[in-house]
Amino acid sequence: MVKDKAAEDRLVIAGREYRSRLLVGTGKYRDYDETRRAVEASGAEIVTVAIRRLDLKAGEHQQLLDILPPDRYTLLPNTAGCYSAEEAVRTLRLARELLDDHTLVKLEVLGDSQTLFPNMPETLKAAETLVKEGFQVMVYCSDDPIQAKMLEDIGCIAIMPLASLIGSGMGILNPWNLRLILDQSKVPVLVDAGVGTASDATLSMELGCAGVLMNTAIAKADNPVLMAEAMKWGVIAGRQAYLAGRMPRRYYDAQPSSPTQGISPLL
Amino acid sequence: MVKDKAAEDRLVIAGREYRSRLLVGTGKYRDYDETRRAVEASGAEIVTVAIRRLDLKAGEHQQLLDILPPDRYTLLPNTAGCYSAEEAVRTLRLARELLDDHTLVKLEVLGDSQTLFPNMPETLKAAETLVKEGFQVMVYCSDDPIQAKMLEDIGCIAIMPLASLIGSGMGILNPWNLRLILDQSKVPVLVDAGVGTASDATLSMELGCAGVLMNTAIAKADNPVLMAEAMKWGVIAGRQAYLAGRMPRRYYDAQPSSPTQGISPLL
Amino acid sequence: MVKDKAAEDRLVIAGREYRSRLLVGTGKYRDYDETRRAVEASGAEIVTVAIRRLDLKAGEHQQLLDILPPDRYTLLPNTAGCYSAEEAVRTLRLARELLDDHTLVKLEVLGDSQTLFPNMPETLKAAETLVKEGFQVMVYCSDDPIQAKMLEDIGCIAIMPLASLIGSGMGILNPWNLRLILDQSKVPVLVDAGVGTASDATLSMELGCAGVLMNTAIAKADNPVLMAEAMKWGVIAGRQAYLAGRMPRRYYDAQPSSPTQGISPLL
Amino acid sequence: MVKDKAAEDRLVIAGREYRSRLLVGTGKYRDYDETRRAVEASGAEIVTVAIRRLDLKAGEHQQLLDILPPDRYTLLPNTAGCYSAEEAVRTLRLARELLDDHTLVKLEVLGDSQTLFPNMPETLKAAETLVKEGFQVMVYCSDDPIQAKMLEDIGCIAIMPLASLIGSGMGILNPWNLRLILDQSKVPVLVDAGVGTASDATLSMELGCAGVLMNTAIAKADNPVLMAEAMKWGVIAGRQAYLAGRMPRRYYDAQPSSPTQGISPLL
Amino acid sequence: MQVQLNGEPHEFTTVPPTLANLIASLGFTGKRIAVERNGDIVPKSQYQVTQLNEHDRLEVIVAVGGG
Amino acid sequence: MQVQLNGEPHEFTTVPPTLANLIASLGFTGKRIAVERNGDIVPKSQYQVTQLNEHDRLEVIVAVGGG
Amino acid sequence: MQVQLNGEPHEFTTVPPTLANLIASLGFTGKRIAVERNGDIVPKSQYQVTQLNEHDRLEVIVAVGGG
Amino acid sequence: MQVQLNGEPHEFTTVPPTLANLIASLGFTGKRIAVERNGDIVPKSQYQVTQLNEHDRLEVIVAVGGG
Repeated sequence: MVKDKAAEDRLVIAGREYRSRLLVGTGKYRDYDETRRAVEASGAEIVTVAIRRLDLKAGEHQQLLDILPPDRYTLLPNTAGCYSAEEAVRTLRLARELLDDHTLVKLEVLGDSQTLFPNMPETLKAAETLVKEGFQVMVYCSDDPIQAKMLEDIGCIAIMPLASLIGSGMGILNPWNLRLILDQSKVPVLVDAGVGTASDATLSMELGCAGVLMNTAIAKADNPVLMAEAMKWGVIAGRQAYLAGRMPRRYYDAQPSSPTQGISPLL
Repeated sequence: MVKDKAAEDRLVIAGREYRSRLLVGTGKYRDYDETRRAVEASGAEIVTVAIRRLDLKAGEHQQLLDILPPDRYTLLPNTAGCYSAEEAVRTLRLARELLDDHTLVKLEVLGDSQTLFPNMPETLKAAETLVKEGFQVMVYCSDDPIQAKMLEDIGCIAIMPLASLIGSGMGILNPWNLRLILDQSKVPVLVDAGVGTASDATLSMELGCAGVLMNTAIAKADNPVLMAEAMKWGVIAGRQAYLAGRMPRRYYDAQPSSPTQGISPLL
Repeated sequence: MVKDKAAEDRLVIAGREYRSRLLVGTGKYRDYDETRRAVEASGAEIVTVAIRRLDLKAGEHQQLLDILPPDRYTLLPNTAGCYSAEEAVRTLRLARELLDDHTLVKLEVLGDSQTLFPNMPETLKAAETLVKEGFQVMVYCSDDPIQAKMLEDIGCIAIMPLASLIGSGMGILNPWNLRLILDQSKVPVLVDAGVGTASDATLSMELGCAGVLMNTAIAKADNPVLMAEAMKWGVIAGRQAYLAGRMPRRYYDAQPSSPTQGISPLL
Repeated sequence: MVKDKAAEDRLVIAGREYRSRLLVGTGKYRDYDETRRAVEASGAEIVTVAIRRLDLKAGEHQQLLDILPPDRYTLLPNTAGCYSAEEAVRTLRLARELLDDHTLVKLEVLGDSQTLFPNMPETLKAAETLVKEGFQVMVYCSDDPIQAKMLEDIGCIAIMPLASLIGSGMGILNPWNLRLILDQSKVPVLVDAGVGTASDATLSMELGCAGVLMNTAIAKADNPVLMAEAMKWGVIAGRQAYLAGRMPRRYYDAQPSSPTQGISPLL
Repeated sequence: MQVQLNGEPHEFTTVPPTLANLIASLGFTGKRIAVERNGDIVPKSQYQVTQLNEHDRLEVIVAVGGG
Repeated sequence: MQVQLNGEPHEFTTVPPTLANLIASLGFTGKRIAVERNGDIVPKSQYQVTQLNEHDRLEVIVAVGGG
Repeated sequence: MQVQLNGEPHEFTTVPPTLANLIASLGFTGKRIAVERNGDIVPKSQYQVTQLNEHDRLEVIVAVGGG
Repeated sequence: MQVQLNGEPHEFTTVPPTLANLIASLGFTGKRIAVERNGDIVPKSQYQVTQLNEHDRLEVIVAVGGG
């Protein structure tokens, strides 16, 4: 039965299977308790974390990793805040040490602090180094299909183009470029950045994306925990719709949903 | 806790509470078994049926109503195929008799067979008669806010503007007019007609609609049962996102999801 | 030669030929001098005017009609501000007397003062009366194709659906409904209301509209006279593009503009 | 007077002033006569040409340059068909020799033959070399603002992002990225590629572009000469609208164009 | 006796010629239908006592799949 | 004599009290206006012969800028 | 002994002056951190045996919330 | 003498075997072309003095319609 195929549908990243196709970040929450509840509500199994200097003045805090049990979540350390290949590579080497030889990482090299648009030349350079050093690189990138292909050829294991600027909540600004990347890629393509609400996630999945990564859309909703759950269902809805194969668009002559035969004429 | 509010969220139609905000039609399926499975998968509690002459030549068939147990589904007889107030009123009087004094109905009076766009003057006329006769009228209409208000003033219990033409799958062509209707209405506003895929349903709910009614998008998907489930989640996702309150759109200056403090400079 | 056909292209309204397909309103300008200069710059030949009580307290003013020589402009009195068929009919009877048995009029009956969306039932009623009384009615209406057809059947000589709300500058919110109206109409269809900038006008004409009527987009631009000229060219551009027949959209495989033969390989 | 500012408005490229902001290609026409007539009708002053091997088998043809008098048109040799920096640099060195030390060029390095999307790393490399060799480089590029800035920093004299794929006629797929590039650039930004009809050109100019370069939209219209003229007006309309400063969009409460005072109540 | 049934001529011989008997002959007793006779709805409770006449126009209506 | 002019009381003393004289007193002779008297339009040709009465309701209408 | 810790001067008196002791003094023994010393990552297994020197530049790194 | 001209073998007998003479034989004297010989551009001013050799690879380049 066809529906079973959907039931067995899995996202495969670095050889591991995930039921959830929603990946979430852990930034911008009020506190770690809200973070934990939102991450839980989202159903995400892959969770991004940033790598930063220990804040020595802050006293004995709860650590982020304490609320993210490693048996439950796959951690995805990122390079947010890095503006060069060198910084990004260094950050992920530290992450690898920090997380006990963890090699699955999210690479992002930013172009400037106003747009947080990726710096693609530096991203390509960093990807090359990281892949050589044995990292499994999921890469945040522009929606340029040619450079997306270069990243895949370098050996990145997931291509993650922005839908729109990080933190903008503008949704998918150019579905056509995403389409080009989806058509050509042999590794999973995930939308990363720009999702603002559940329908953006649904639409991303309907386009054929393997998953969606988001942070601000959940953390900065009025009710983050509820939005996290909305995103869970939104991603599932989009994935199922993609697998179900949507009806063709046909403007008109419109097709009646009720039979046109058997209409009893006025007597 | 805020999330509980979402858990108690109900659609109220004619004084009765429904958990599901997805209403589905029963037309265009391969057979009644597919109909039944799709309706089940959708989680819908309100289901539209058409009223037609018994086909005498067809032999002893299974009846549609046999697969829609009345304790499980609220039936919503429609007037699909009617092009005048007179036909529509007659059809619903027959439906009332057929369904043992059932008064909850969906009124639709079509303008022409090519577009199935509503005929609003006839719709207004029929609504007036039906309300006087004690029907509880959910009314398919154009997205004209002025006439939507007239229908509400007449006493219709739900306003159901088209998102796009019946059976077109074009999605929401004019969210702005929907917005006007939503802003002014004191009765539930449901999108009726035009949904093509799950994200259309999600988006409708995010706009603030009380529900979505669809048929072709499910029945004419490659896998109707799976699409029905996609629609269930899509509607829930959109409703929760609406209740959760989305983040503000802000093009740029973009907001980093990871902290900008504590970045360790290259040594 | 094909281009000549474009050179002879004329808008025919009530049996009279116009070179310009841009119709402009005269409201919201700083003063009558700006009005005059903007109208001139627009190249419009049909100009709408409103009908109002003489302001007795205002002293001896210049009259609007003094700056609109009747040999140069066809006046189009409107019913702006009317919320019922009765008011609209009365207004146009007064206009007919005022303008010496002038019968070409613009009918608009508004639904409410917040949206200025047309009240279609009252519009239909007024149109019926006016046509019977010998008026040549250009009618502002919603983008509902069924009621547009009713207005045409009543005898209106031009159908003028809104692109978006009067004074909103939101452009064409639902080109699909416009398309339906254009496909079915045997009288000129003009976009009335909602244009915000030149590309909106161009787009309207490319859809196949016979003309565009606007006011706020010109009067409330920072530089109304320059915007009037922009609109002139925008309408011409759109009309010519429509007549020229645009290239087909084809996402990809993209078509090189330069020959793919004769490329000299690197030696 | 403000309008005069528009009258003196000029596009400045490589120190030379142009009245027309429409740049056209010369490919894909039926013959050189059609090319000549279309270029003339467009009003373009800058015209792109491709550089190819002489076709020895073709016999004594008319040469393209014979129909493009150099006193009338600024030629812009391009690198269409080049897939590497090396090929592109070689092509433009040949063009420089061919056109008697002409240094104004259009650089494009393509990523693949299916999409003709730019190869940005190779484009950056070629730009670096060409600028060093004294070329004045107008560069076709993706809509990535970071790499656009790199090209500007290298010394390119015009940034020419694609609106959509070459030859696709899809219009501006991502106005937001264009916006970012426009906001940051100190050299002229022109839309290159993707325009399909006049309104696309108008819209590009309204966004603030300094000009538009197109080929297929004209050459593959049903009537190329008429479309060329449409594009001329479309670009002018968009430029004037940009200079005139459009009215603000305001959804509703809508603003009446006719005065709300002085309405004579029904007696 | 001939009646017009759903737009077609229909021969019908059961006696007495009640609407209930006609419905029985169609195999629809107890099924969810509605009946219009000469333009007027006949309530279910009246099927037994409704005598049909030659040339009556009858419409038997059911619910079918529709959206 | 007092009439209601555009919704306001208006004192008017010219004799004879024709509509033409009223219009002249407003300075609108020959200008493009329309006049409604007690709900009925008065054609221009009738201004001279239209005698006004106490409490007549008059509307004097002009064209103004509008869209 | 003074080292540069996360960009700030840091006085440190435990003996022996191993990295493990520094981490202990910060209360981070056994916590998930990474350490860079003079630009090179120090593996966890080496904390005990890594002697710090005056003016060493140390970076102590943790995972924090990020997207 | 045989040269490679735009990727094809090309027999060429004029004497002396200058580039100018080759161009003349093609009918392109004075036309707007550019020439590459064995990968190097030959300036127009050098056509007269450029002697061709057996197996030279020549590219003769023109401007054509392109976008």
